[in-house]
This record gives sequence, structure tokens and C-alpha cells, in this order.
Amino acid sequence: MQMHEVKRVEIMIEAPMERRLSNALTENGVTGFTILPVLGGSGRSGRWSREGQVSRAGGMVSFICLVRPDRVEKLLDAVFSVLERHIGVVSVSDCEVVRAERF
Amino acid sequence: MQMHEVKRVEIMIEAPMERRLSNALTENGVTGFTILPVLGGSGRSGRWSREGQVSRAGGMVSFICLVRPDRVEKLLDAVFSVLERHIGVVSVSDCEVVRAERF
Amino acid sequence: MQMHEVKRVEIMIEAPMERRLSNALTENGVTGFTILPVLGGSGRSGRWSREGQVSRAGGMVSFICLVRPDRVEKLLDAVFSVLERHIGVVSVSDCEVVRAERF
Amino acid sequence: MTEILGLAADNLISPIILSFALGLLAALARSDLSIPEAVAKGLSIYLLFAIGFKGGAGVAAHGIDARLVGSLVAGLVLSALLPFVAFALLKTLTRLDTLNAAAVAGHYGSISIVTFVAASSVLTGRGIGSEGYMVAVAAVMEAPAILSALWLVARSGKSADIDAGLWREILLNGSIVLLIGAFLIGWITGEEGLAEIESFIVAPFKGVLCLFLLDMGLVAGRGLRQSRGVLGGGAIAFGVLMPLVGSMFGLGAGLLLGLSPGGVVLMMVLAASASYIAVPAAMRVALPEANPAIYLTLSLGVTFPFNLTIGIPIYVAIALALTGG
Amino acid sequence: MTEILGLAADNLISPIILSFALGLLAALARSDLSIPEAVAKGLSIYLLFAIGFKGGAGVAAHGIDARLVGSLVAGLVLSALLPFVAFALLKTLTRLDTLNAAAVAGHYGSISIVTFVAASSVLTGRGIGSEGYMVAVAAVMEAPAILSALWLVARSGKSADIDAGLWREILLNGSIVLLIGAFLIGWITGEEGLAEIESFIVAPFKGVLCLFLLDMGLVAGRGLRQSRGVLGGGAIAFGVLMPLVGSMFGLGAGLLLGLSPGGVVLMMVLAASASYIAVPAAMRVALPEANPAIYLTLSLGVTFPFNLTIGIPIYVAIALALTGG
Amino acid sequence: MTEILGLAADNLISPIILSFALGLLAALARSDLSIPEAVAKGLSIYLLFAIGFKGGAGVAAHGIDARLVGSLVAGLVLSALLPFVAFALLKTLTRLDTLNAAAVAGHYGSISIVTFVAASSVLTGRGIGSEGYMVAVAAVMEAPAILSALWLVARSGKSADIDAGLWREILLNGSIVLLIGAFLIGWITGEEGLAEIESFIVAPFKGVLCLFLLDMGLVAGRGLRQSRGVLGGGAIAFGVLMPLVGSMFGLGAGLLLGLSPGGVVLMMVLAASASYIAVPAAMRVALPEANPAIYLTLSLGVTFPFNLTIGIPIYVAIALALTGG
Ligand SMILES: Nc1ncnc2c1ncn2[C@@H]1O[C@H](COP(=O)(O)O)[C@@H](O)[C@H]1O
Ligand SMILES: Nc1ncnc2c1ncn2[C@@H]1O[C@H](COP(=O)(O)O)[C@@H](O)[C@H]1O
Ligand SMILES: Nc1ncnc2c1ncn2[C@@H]1O[C@H](COP(=O)(O)O)[C@@H](O)[C@H]1O
Ligand code: NA
Ligand code: NA
Ligand code: NA
Repeated sequence: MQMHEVKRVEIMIEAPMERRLSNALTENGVTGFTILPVLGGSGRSGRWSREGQVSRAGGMVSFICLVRPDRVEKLLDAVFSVLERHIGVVSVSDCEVVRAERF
Repeated sequence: MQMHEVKRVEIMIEAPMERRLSNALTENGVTGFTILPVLGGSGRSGRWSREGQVSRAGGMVSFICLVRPDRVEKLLDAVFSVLERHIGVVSVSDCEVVRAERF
Repeated sequence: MQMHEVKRVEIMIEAPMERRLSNALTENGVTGFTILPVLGGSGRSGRWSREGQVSRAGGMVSFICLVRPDRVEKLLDAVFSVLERHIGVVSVSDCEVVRAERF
Repeated sequence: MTEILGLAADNLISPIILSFALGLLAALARSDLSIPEAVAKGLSIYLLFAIGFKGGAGVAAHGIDARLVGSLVAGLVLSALLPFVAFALLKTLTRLDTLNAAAVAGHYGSISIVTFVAASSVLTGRGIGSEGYMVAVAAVMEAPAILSALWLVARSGKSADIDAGLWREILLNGSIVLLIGAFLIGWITGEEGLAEIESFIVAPFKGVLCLFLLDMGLVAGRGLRQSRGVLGGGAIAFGVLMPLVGSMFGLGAGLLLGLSPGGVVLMMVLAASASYIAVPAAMRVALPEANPAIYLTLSLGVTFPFNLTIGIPIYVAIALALTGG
Repeated sequence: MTEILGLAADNLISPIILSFALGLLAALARSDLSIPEAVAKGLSIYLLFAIGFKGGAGVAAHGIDARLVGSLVAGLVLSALLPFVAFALLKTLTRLDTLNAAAVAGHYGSISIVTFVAASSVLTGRGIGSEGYMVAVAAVMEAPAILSALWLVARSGKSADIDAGLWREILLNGSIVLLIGAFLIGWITGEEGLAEIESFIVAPFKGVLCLFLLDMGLVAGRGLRQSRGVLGGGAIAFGVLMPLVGSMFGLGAGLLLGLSPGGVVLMMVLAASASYIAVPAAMRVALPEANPAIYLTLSLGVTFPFNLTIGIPIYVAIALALTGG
Repeated sequence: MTEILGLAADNLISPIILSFALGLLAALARSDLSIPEAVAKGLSIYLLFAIGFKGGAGVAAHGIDARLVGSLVAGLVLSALLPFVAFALLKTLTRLDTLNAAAVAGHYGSISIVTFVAASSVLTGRGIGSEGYMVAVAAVMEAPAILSALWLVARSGKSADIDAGLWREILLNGSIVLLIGAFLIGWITGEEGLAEIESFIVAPFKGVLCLFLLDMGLVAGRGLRQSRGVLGGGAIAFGVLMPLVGSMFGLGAGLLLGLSPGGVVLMMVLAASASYIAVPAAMRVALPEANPAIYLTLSLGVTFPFNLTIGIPIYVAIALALTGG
């Protein structure tokens, strides 16, 4: 099968910021992404787990966006406009997709 | 540690197709995969979130398969036999594993 | 944006081992990781799904750790000290991050 | 007429309807109020178990009825027949293509068990009895409509992806199995069984229904918000007309069978209501090209609220008038 | 004094408090006992729906009261005012910087609905009536405090990230919408509506509250364990003093308005309690640099248990003494 | 004999057993009926809380009993002893290696709290009283069997992975903590506490148990389907014989201690039942090489249904015959 190169951007972000990140992505033309639930984790701000949260104030979610390589820069700008002051992690890796027309 | 190259295939697919994709993979000799829940997302068919779903008709899941590089082609054929008419996204990336005998 | 290379280690492990793996990572200086829930899967020990589990004895979780390349070896040692006798899958891939100081 | 309006007004200010309205408004106002998926599913399991069990216990109490078989057959026929009526109406009122029209039509042959539960609760509230086996009729009406919808598609030359696995999924889907299973348990254990678990399945029933309808309102509201503009005026007219048309078929069947007034109401409700669980899931598998926004919005966003608020009082009024109940 | 102690002791050996203590101890001992997130959310939806509905039905039964508007205004003022009191107290007792002090202060102007529910249940248990509209007062007190906290931050030159979306989130947050919605449903459907769903929202209420407080204990215990050392002695003193100070403001408002003894108690409880749901969520968005471990531990780990165990009996004793109730 | 059969038949057509059967059949027929994990866990928390609380309230009502300590000791001894019996029986009936045989044996020394709850509900239904502290006996029987199983493995030269963390997990596992905690709360608050939350933990208890057993049936059915062929005839025979053998030990202990007829039944049930929550979790950590399909299928797929349907009526009949109850 004919494969096309894209970038896979993975963003761990606090749950209360979910809607804001979705909006920022959409407004910047990134209309394809998937949101995964997160059970817990550990970082500089310590360990946490979903169970210990009494409210949506706690907890994180993980965004996965597949984008064309030339759009990564713009995507990251959008992400950091939201994420800047918040805890969270962003990583980018290479991957290939079959149906390229949609990215 | 001695590392071995494999491919990581990530498939986002509608939840009602989960059983069919599992079966197609197994029938094509791909017996190793992991299924992750998905909270929501956005694509050409618009935005959705798990909360807005009244039934299993909605929602997606994410399959992750680690396979030996020479078996990717067959895996993708199996995936697209199921996925062809459905919405969903398939991506392939490189990674390394330690215990190679199991892939 | 200035990007830095890191490794992305993904570990599928049985749920009852979650606390032990977290501790092993933390004790070995890996203080950044995220834990994702897993719905089901298939491997050499057969197919399973979260629904079929009556207890925390069943089920798996997925750890994602982003680490500096020079720390992967130590991380894998920590992982295998816990995982050795248990079912589970470990894979390592390349990726890039923006804020490198935290890894 | 004034009586119907009075009934409708009475119905509208019940905690059940107002809970639905609260959910609807909250979702339309984009509040983050939400009921966790697992809890909503838990509530629906409770409702299915309770309504099935009480139906079975009812059959145990009043003995089996010669009309049971007739009612089941009527249900099967209605479910298979109504998609053709709906399809014709859709082709008249809307510009939907055959694929989407057939997909929608399938939903209207099948049933909404929550509408059925709400109607039962209205009947109980007004002291109108009904045949316990109507829950079995509800169960048999879930699936045949799917067959009719797929036949409509196949006839037009398009292909539907239908395998043995899908049939198993449709016929053994969780709601049907639980409803029929609880019905049989209620039937077998009878009055005595009912007495044992009455304070679980009878007393708190209406309150649980309120919370469930709150969730239905939330889901319907989110759906309406996301799919604004998907439905034209014709489609919306269909969503209101079709339940009325369907209820007439149900009325005919109920009167022909000689059901009790409450039984006639429930037959009308089953015919009038549209599926939003079993049929959409089947359609995603068999007709992936059909647009879920159309059939879900019609069934859940238009017809469900219509039946809940205006439809049920109308059906009650008509059935009582014609059966002299 | 001995009377207060007797009341406190009585209060301490109720199933509700002991369930909280069980959760707290289990978490501190690192047991893996846990209540699934979805179930805990389901329980809180039940409690909000029930308390709101009963409040509304109470208003329907006793007619609208001239003091309703006054109470709502008093609630708004207390919520906006108390953060300044809390801020001053924090600056005196602790070395928190302005950002964190303001974030904490915001929590103490707002309210904890579970503390309110627990106090209502104590009042019901002792046969003390209260104004049904106090749940509406609770709802209006959720948000104004956030504004005061952000103003305190802005005044000191720091920036708070506050957009229109955040206001919508705060004002239409799920708890407020459900509480007010259920209140209105209870009001509209009145006694009759209450009778319909009484065996769901009245009879099992206290038992559900036990399970919910078990979960609160677990969450508070985990929080305390994870943030050991985060709070100094001054902060802990604040967590115990501030509710007492706040309750005096509530007492003043209640007496001025001429509320019933139960109403005065509830006004004191609202003023004394601190938010751990709405305000922390808003703070994460608007003041991400403020440390959640500080405000959550204070509100959930110190003030909540204090109010639940010692505070409520004190407020009841004082209110009864001063109103002659 | 005919009496036992009559009892068994009576038992078989109760809503509780039929709900289990419904779940089992649905899973075997591959229906997608399922109860969300969170809801199932919520139901089990309810059951543990209710049974523990009622046990404690029972102790408060009837005063402490000289046999309490004896019963606890008997429970500890039975739990530690039965794995050796089970191991010997397994070595006779099956070809399991030492590791797997020891892992299975550990499950049969420990207990199934749902079997205990079902038996309590049968006793309540037939008006047979029992000692409230039997829930404490149940709690102490969870863990010792694990030690025996690990000792059996260590003796054969294999290594078991057992650290301090694991002991904490076993001894403070959620079910034990909740059961003992609720027992203490029931004891402390007594009749009065029970009255406060009776309509939550007593009235709906049996209905909740039905839904929980529906889920147990689903889980057992899925397990049986997935592990078809894992168990040979010898293992299945063990799964039916071992509870009968175990119950005789429980009978002996109960008669020696001079427990009430209901207490003897519960002691038999505890000895006869096998764990499928605490022990499997411990085995995954300590003996990862043992095959979970073997021990889970035996305990959940064979012994649990056996006890639920046939075992309990047998134990009741024997205990009543020998105690003249
Ligand atoms: N190196 C990492 N790898 C994976 N996830 C991380 C890493 N660092 C942080 N995270 C995630 O991001 C959250 C916040 O991180 P932090 O801001 O460092 O406290 C953590 O709780 C983790 O879920
Ligand atoms: N570029 C993308 N990156 C990640 N996930 C995507 C992307 N595009 C689509 N998806 C996921 O696939 C689902 C269906 O996509 P679509 O068929 O484009 O509507 C979306 O709801 C997302 O969950
Ligand atoms: N090749 C693979 N790719 C992704 N996940 C896998 C793979 N093999 C195993 N797994 C996961 O690891 C679990 C245990 O695998 P196993 O030890 O092979 O039974 C499976 O149930 C899957 O969730
Ligand atoms: Na219909
Ligand atoms: Na306050
Ligand atoms: Na046992």
C-alpha cells in the first residue's frame, strides 16, 4: 500500500483545559484529533491518580493528532498558546498513514 | 539490551466494529493487540464525545498492534477489509522491542 | 520551535502490577510517566476484555514514559525487574519534545 | 380536545417530563452537567429489569391470555411493515436519498423502550391496567424493522453489509435479552418473587426514571446542538407526523386484538416510537454510509421528545375514548 | 458548653460521620478501597437532585416567603465578601504569597454542597425545619467568590486567565444547574410530585449519603497523604478558624433576615464551608500557577472534616440558643 | 432427601438464582448484555456495606457473645487448613502441577462474600437467625489461605514473589476494610443507626443482589466460554466435591462452637466457598506463572454456581437436621 508521512503529536493536558485545546486546534485548522482518557501519572508536580480526584479540577487527558509535517509548526503554536501556563507534555513523532487525503 | 525492530500500528475505529476488527486480525495471524478506550475526537464527520452517546452505536476505540515489519502489509489488508466503508484512521510507526520472539 | 530528541517507552502491564511498576520507575529516577486505561487485548495468553473481569486481578494498563535517550537503558532495567515473570509488552520509539528541561 | 389538552398539560408538569426538559435545556445552554456513561447504563439496566419483571409478574397473576400470541404476531408485523410507511412518507416530505431514507425508516419500525416505560408509568399513575406481556411485544418489535430497512436498500441496488454476526448482535442485543429474561423471571417467580424485590423495582422506579430522562434530555440536547442544520423542515415534520401515523396502526392492531385500554395505549406507543439504540448500532455496521446525524437526531431529538410530551397523552385520550376505558 | 459537647458526641457516632471516618482511615492506611469515579459522580447527582427537589417542594408547600429575595442577596454578598476576610486571615496566619492566598480565599467564599446536605440531614434527624429555598441560596453562593479571588490577584498586578468560556463554565456548572433545576421541578410539581418520587429521594437518602461520605473520606485521606507537609501550622489553623469566622457572618445574615432556626443553621453552614469542586476547577483554568495541593488540602482535608464533625453541632447549638428555636 | 430436593427446587426458582442463570445464559449465547465495571463495583460496595452494617447492628442488638472469639479463631484455622485439604484432593483428582494446584488450593481456603450474602438472604427469607459477627469471621478468612498456598509452593522449591507491599494489599484490601468498617459502624450506631439507613440497606437489598448476580452470571459465563477445555473432568469434579468437603469442616467447627442453626449454615458456606477476588489478585503478583484461567474458572465457573444453586440448600438442610433448628 502507498504510505504517506505524517507527524503524530501527543499532548497530555489537564482535563479542565480539554475544551480550550479542542477549540484552539479547530480554530487553527487542525480538525482531526482523538482524545484518550488518562488514569494517572507522575511528573514534577508529583504523582496523581484518577481515583484521588473529587472533581474535574483534577485529572488529565491525552490528545493524539496526526497532521501533515508542514502543519506541525502551526499546531504546536496553537497548543502552546493554550498550554503555556499549565502543566502538560507535548511530543512529536514520525509515522505513516494510508489514506493521506484526510490530514 | 538487545532490541528488535517492529512496527506499531495504531487504528482508531468505531466501537461497533471492534469485534469485527479483532476477528479479522486474529484470522490473519495478528494475535497480539491492545484496545484502548477513546473519550472523544474530531474528524471530517465532526466532533463527538463519549458523553454525547446514548448507545454503543457511537464512540470509538483505539487498537495498538506491535508486529514484525514483514507482517505489516498483511495486517493492513486485514484492517482495510473491515474498515473500508467506515470512518477511522490507521497509522504506522517504527519502534523497538526487547522480547522479539513474541511478535 | 527548538525540538529535543527523547525516547517514548510504552509498557503494557497487568493492572495488579501498576503500583509496583510506578514505584520501580520512581526509585530509578524516572519521575515522569502517564498511565492509560486499557479496554482489552489479545496475546499469547489469549483474548480478554475489561468486561470479563470480576476483579482487579484481571485487566491491564499502559504506561507511557518520555525519557532522555541516555536514561532508557536504566528505565528498561527497572521495568524488567518488575515485569520479568509477568505477561506484558514493552516498546521504545523515537520522538521529539519542546520543553526538554523536564525529562 | 380540551380534555386532551388538559391531559397533556398534566403530563407536562410531571417530574419525569420536567427532568427531561432540564437535561435538554442544560445541554442546549452548554452546561457541563453530565451523567457518567456507566451510571446511565446502570439506570437503563435497572429500568429494563424492573419493567420486564413486573410484566412477567403481571402475566403470572392474571394467567396467560389468548391474545398473547396475537399480540406478538401483531408486533412482528407492525415492526416489519412500518418502515415501508415511513419510507414512503420520507420520500414525500424530504429529499433524503434512498440509503438515508431507508436507514431512518428502519428506526421507526423498531421501538424506544424508554418511551414504553414512560407510558407505562403514566398508565400506572392514572390507575389504568395493561397486559403484562406487552413488554414481550416490545422485545419482538426491536429487530424486524432492520430487515425491512435493509431490504429497501438492497432493492435499490446498494449493498448492505450484513453477516451472521450482525444477526446475532441484533437478536441477542443486551436490551432484548434483559427485557425478555426479566420478563421470564417475573413470570416464573410470580407474585412471590415480586414481593421479594418489590421495594427495589417498584417503589423507587419513578425516581430512577426521572434521573434517566434527565440523561436522555442531556443526550438529546447535545445531539440537537451538534447537528443543527442537518434536518430540514420536511424531516422535522416527518419526525412529528410519523409517530402519529404509526400510532394509528398500533391503535388498529390493539382494537382488532381486543386489548385492554392500557394495552391499546402501549401498542400505540410501540408503533409510534422510534429506536435509538439497537437500530443505530445495526445501521453503523450494515449501512456505514448512511449519516447517523440524520437518523439519531430525528429519532432522539424530534420523535422521542414529541412522544414523551404530547404523543403519550394523545394516545391515552384516543385509546380511552375508543375502548370506553 | 456541655450541651454542645453532647451534641457533637451524638453527631460523631452517626453512620454518616463514621462512614466518612472509615474512608479517611482506609485511605490513610493505604487500603485499595475505592469507589469508582462514575459511581461517586452518580451518588452526587442523586444527592443534588434530591436536596434540590425537596427544597423546591418545601417552597411549594409553605408558599413563597418575603425573605427569599433577601436570602439570595445575602448569599451573594457573603460569597463575594468572605474571600476578603479569608485573605486577610491567611496573610496574618500564613506566609502564602498573594496568588496562593487569593486562590485559597476564593474557596472559602464559595460553598460545599455536601456539608450543606449533611447539615440538612442533621436538621431533619432532629426535627428542625428550615426554609426550602436555602438550596437556591447555596446555588447563588457558588460563583461570586471566584470573582473576588480573581480581583485580589489582579489588584496585585498578576494576570488571571479569565475568558467568556470560563464564566459560562462557572455559572452553568453541572452542580448549580442540577440543584436549581431540581429545585424548580420540586417547586412546580409540589407535594404531588414529591409523593410520586418520595420513595426514591427521601427514604434511601441518608444511606446514599453514607456511601458518598465514605468516598469523600477516601478522597480526603488520599489528598492528605499525598500532600503531607504542604500545609504549615498556620494554614491548618486557618482551615479550622475560617469556618468559625465565616459562620458568624452567616449567623448575622440569618438573624437579620429573621430566618427560622434551621434556616440560620444552614446560612451559617454555607458561610462556613469551602468549595472543592467548582472553585478548584475554575482556579486551574484562571490561575494555573496557584498550587492545587494547598487549596484542595485545606478545603477538603481540613475544613470539610472540621465542619462535618465539630462545626455543624456548634452551628446548631448557637443558632438554637440565639433564635430560641 | 426429598426435603433437600424440595429446598433446592425452591431455591432454584428464586429471582436471585434466576438472575444469575440469565447472566450465565446470556454470556454463553454471546449476547452483548453487560453491566459496566463501575456499576458492578458500585453494587458490590453496596452489598458489602449493607451486610457488614447489618451484622454489626445484630451484634449491638444481641450483645456480645462468648463464641465470638472462638468463631474468629475457627475461621482463621479453617482458612489456613483448607488449602492443604484442597491440595491433597487436587493431587488425587487432577494432574495439575504443584504450582497450579497450590494456587487453586489457596482459593478454597479463602471465601466468596457473594456466596455468603446469598446464603444470608436465604436464611432471612426462611426466618432463620444467625450471629451478626459471622461477617467478621468472613473477613478474617480471606487472607490466611494465601499464606498456606505460598507455603505449599515454597516447600516444593519454587519461589513466590511476596513482599511487604503484597501483605498490605491482602490485609487491607478494599472488601475486607469495607466489610469490617461497616460492621464496626453498625455495631457502634446499633439499632438507632440501623433505623436511620434501613430503607437503604434493608428494603432494596434483595433486588440489588439480583442485579449483582446477573453480573456474576455474565462474568462466569464469559469465563467459561473463554476457557473451554482448560479444565479436565478431574478438575471439574474437584470444583463440586471440594465445597462439600469444606462444608463438613465448617459444620464441625460450627457444631463444636455451639453456633445457632443459621450460624452453622454460614460457617459451612464460608468453608465451602472459594475466593475469586482477593486471592486471584494476590496470585497474579506472587505466583505469576500459575494460570489464572484454571483457578478463576474453577472458583467462579464451577464452585460458585454449585454453591449458589445446590450447595446452599444442602448446607441449610444438614445444619437444620443436626442442630434441630
Ligand atoms: N516524562 C513524562 N512522560 C510521560 N508523561 C509525563 C511525563 N512528565 C509528565 N507527564 C505527564 O504530565 C503530567 C503533569 O506533569 P508535570 O507538569 O511534570 O507534573 C504528569 O502527571 C504525567 O501524567
Ligand atoms: N488526523 C487525525 N488524528 C487523530 N485522530 C483522528 C484524525 N482524524 C480523525 N481522527 C479520529 O477518527 C475519528 C473519525 O474521523 P473522521 O472519519 O474523519 O470523522 C475522529 O472522531 C477522531 O477520533
Ligand atoms: N503484539 C502486541 N501488540 C500490542 N499489544 C500486545 C501485543 N502482544 C501482547 N499485547 C498486550 O499484552 C497482553 C498480554 O500479552 P501476552 O502476554 O502475550 O498474553 C495482551 O492481552 C495485549 O493487551
Ligand atoms: Na415504532
Ligand atoms: Na463559604
Ligand atoms: Na472456603
